[in-house]
Amino acid sequence: MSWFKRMKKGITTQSQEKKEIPEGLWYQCPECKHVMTSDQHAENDWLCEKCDYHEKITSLNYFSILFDENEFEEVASHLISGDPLEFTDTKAYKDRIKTTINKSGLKDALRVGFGDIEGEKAVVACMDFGFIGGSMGSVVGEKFARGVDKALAENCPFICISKSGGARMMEAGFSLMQMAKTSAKLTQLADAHLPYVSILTDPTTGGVTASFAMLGDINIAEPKALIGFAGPRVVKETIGKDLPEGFQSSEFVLEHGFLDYIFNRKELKHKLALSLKQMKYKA
Amino acid sequence: MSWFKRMKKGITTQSQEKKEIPEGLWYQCPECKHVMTSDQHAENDWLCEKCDYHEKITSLNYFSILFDENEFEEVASHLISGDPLEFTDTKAYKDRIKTTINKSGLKDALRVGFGDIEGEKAVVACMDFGFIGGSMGSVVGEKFARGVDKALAENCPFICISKSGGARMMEAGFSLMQMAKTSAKLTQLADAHLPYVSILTDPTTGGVTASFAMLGDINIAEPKALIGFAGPRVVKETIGKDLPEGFQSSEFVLEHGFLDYIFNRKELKHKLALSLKQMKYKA
Amino acid sequence: MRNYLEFEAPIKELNEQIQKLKDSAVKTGVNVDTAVQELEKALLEKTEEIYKNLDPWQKVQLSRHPDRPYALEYIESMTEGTWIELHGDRTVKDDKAMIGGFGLLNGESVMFIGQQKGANTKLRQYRNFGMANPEGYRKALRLMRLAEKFNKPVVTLIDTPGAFPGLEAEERGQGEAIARNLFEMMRLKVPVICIIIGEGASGGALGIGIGDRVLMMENTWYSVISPESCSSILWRSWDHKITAAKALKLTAEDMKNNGLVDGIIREPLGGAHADHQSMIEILKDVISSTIAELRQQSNDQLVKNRIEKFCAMGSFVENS
Amino acid sequence: MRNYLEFEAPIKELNEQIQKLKDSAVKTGVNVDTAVQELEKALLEKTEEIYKNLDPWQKVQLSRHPDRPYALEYIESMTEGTWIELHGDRTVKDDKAMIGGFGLLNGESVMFIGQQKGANTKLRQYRNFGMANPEGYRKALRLMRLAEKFNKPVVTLIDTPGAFPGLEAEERGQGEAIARNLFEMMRLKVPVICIIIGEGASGGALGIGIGDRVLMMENTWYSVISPESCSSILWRSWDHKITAAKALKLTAEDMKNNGLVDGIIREPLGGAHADHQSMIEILKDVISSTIAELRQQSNDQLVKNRIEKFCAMGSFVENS
Ligand SMILES: [Zn+2]
Ligand SMILES: [Zn+2]
Repeated sequence: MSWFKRMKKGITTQSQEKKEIPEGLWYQCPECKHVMTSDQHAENDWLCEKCDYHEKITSLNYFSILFDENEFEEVASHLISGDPLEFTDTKAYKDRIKTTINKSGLKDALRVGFGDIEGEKAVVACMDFGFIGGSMGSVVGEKFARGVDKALAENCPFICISKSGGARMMEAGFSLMQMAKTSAKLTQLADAHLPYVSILTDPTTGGVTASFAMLGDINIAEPKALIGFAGPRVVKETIGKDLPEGFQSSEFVLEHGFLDYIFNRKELKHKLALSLKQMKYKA
Repeated sequence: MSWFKRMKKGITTQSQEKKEIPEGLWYQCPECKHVMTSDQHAENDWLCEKCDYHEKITSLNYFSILFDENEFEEVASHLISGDPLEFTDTKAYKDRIKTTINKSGLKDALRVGFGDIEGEKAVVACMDFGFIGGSMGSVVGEKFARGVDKALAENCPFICISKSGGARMMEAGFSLMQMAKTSAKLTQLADAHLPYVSILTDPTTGGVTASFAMLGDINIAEPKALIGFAGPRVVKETIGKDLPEGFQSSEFVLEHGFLDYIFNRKELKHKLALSLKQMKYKA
Repeated sequence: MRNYLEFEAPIKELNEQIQKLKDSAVKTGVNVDTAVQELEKALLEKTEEIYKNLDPWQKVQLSRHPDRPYALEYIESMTEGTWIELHGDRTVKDDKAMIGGFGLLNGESVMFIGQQKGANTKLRQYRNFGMANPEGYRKALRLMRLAEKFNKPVVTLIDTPGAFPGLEAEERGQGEAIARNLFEMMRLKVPVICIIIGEGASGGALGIGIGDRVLMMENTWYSVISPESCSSILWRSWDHKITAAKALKLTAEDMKNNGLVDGIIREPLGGAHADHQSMIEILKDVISSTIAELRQQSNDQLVKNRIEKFCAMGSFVENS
Repeated sequence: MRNYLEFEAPIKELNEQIQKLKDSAVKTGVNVDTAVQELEKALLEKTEEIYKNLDPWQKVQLSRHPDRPYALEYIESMTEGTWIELHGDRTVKDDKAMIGGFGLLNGESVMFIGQQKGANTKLRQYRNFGMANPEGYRKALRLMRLAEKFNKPVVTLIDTPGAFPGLEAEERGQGEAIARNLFEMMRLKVPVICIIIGEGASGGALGIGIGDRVLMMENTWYSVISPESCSSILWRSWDHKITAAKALKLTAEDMKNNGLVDGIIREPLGGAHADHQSMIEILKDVISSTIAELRQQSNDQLVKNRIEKFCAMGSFVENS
């Protein structure tokens, strides 16, 4: 697991608040300001040991938490974004992709792994916010689709961990249709009576919320994640006043009936495994 | 239609407000106090000609409005209530039934007719409030069931006009299970792809609202009818303050998403026929 | 602290005497075993006497006994830590008066759904006294469909003084929510077992009460109205609740005799509230064996039989 | 009073000249027929010139033209008085921004669903500017299922600046409502035709946009975001909407070329707003013939093809 630990450190040090701390060695909780070593933090599943603050983590972090012995086979890892619209805003999309791949070490905003969770096969798709804000373009849709195909082929559950700012604008219509595509794939999974668990993490907004993230047989979330369709800034502008305390938090969304439960990351693996066991179809 | 006109007069003169008027000749609108002859009132489908107030009417009145040439075959007209629990409150249920049958000329709180509506076959079940407040006992359930069976046999739509205070308490558990029974019959109708239209009239409350009255492929209602599960008095006691204006009216229930449309009784036949035509299944 | 109903007074007295004796033995060191044994024998006899002769109103009182186990306790105990509560109706709210989720019963996954009353003042408020709003019924239906998708049996534990008659409940369609459940439960293609564990009041109970087997625990009631409300409506006074309780034929025995429920689940001597552990074990056995029995039929056959069973309910005269 | 967009100024001018000439002829009795004919010829040519060379931003403007027909007008006209609007989501509300109901199209029953904008200030408020809340999407789904039960085709008319981003919309699960529709429309076992008649903005449009045939009228747009919002997010200023409109490839032609919609419906010369009657007839013909075409396939085949069609959407590189 050591290689992944290195990954984690790389990410936790991106926070601006701890510039004075020797790079990569320390983690300061943005919530309660408690300081711990990055190793301790990683050992604690990237939770603050004092206040349980759930730090944003990467797909590889989640895989290390979920897959037995951190062993998994990556699915469709070779896909990268095209530039179907030859899109250019302040920068050409093509270049943006290239730069992001180089900087982040990620190929796109979704990674799909196949492995065992407490001894049972499962496909886990997991978004990376580090790739253009976890935005959904064609690659995210296609990897999701191939993940579902893998689950169908292996006759095993499919899990998706969402963490997304929404659409990949530079793919415009293509991005929009990934909402349709991922939902279409989920109908195939449903027809096969295979469980689909949607895990919502901070943040899950926009097109992802309006498609696969809300379509779980069960939808579960990390504490205090931002979950919504419209972003809070937009809603605030619409209603012309301040948003109520806790609006669009996991706890709020649970209260309003759209989540099955909120889990502490430390109990995720076991609770997920139990939920999957409970939903295993038997003819 | 003359015999039915006489029926109508018999009913309209039960109102206390027009004792000074020669019995059976005049109708005074309880809403706007407008006075018209009972014949005019009946010709106007028992609406006030001035303010469109929809007077409560009987199953035979509805049949005269709906069935072509007022021709219909009555279904299961011979059923009458038993007294399975040997129930006695201030009066024995057995006696109450006997008296009510004699006084009202009705056999129970539901009448079922089979005939043509604009040339198309249909079964219409219609409640009579005059029979123990349109309460649902075993006879209502069984007649409803046989009405559905008739529709299944004739491969035609089923319509139910509700007007009920709720359960027939003197049949206790039997009354409760009529909610289940009528709903069960509607699953059979649905499996046969036959339309079910629920027509809600003033008042529709209690067990009827919590079963067949709310299960229409379309639910439609007369204006300003009281429609609810709990009665307004009970709700008022629960919340400990006055109910908002128009609470539990047809218009309120439409706004809250439980009615497809509100119709004026004069347009009922044509609109219903059109709705039935629109929902006619074609393989 | 155990709570006692009025008619349980002799039991209370004996229990207290036993306790006193034991306390004094601790203080004085005097051996009281024989006396205690005699009192315990008397207690047993008294309890048998009282519980063999319960009238309908007493059973109504027992169904509401503050010490009686509620849905959550049954579910958590029977599933031995494998229950995961699932929340929300996916439309508007999570209703705390209606709980649900999968749990493993002897290793097999079962969808448990039930009305939940609160064990103390604060929890009673939180659970809205076991009176669900429309979103409770809709949550229940969502969970039943989830169970259906994965071919898991559904077990509902019914314990409610009624569906909540509030303003928002009416706004959000209490009637529609219950009606929809009756309709959809009728054709749910998995085994469905419904058990009255306390109060089975009217549409609020029936809203999760359509099953292949509907069972009542011994000291529960199930009817179209509570005896109190019935008294107030039919006798225009609250004073006839005992008469009403009798007239309504709302006990497990009456309901079974009238063909309106399928069976009765016996309670430990002195009632479920006097011995939670035994009651939980009895319930667990009943559920397990009933599921096994229902699994003998195909799901399609279950639905057909279920519909036919409810269609046969009623008592009327064919007047020729 | 007809409304004119900025780039329609030459058309406006010619129309006004023609009107003036006609008015003066009435006053003076002078014959102006030849002059009018010439002006009308000029008008035709000018209109053709303008409308053959519309840029994406102009099409966006046309899609929002205040004189453009809205869903209700199309439905009522096409069904010739046989449309009955059906209301309500059966849970919480009737959403005025989303309309639906059966109507007869050449005698055949069709379920029409659409976003409805208001024709004047008061109606725009009433219709919430065509921005549906979750209950709108849920009403739409309910009506689609009703159509499915009776094997009637579903036609959706899409015209929305987006799903409403309000507080209550979030509370009642705007995301879930749209997601549910995507999922359920995908496997709706009847022919489904979706037509962009004006604005097709993002998830709010897609929420009723999953069909066997997705068609766009000539002067409409369909994309993941409006050009204005895109400009504000990517360029951090509202000034690049014209550039954004172009970059987003949101016109009917672009969307068709990218395989994201199935066809384009031509509009009368000068746009739908200039000739409602012709537009309505064109639309009616397209819907009729498309239904007939789809009815050649079984409903199961339709669902299979529909799913496959959407699964094939995307453009990426297989990097070996
Ligand atoms: Zn902390
Ligand atoms: Zn009047």
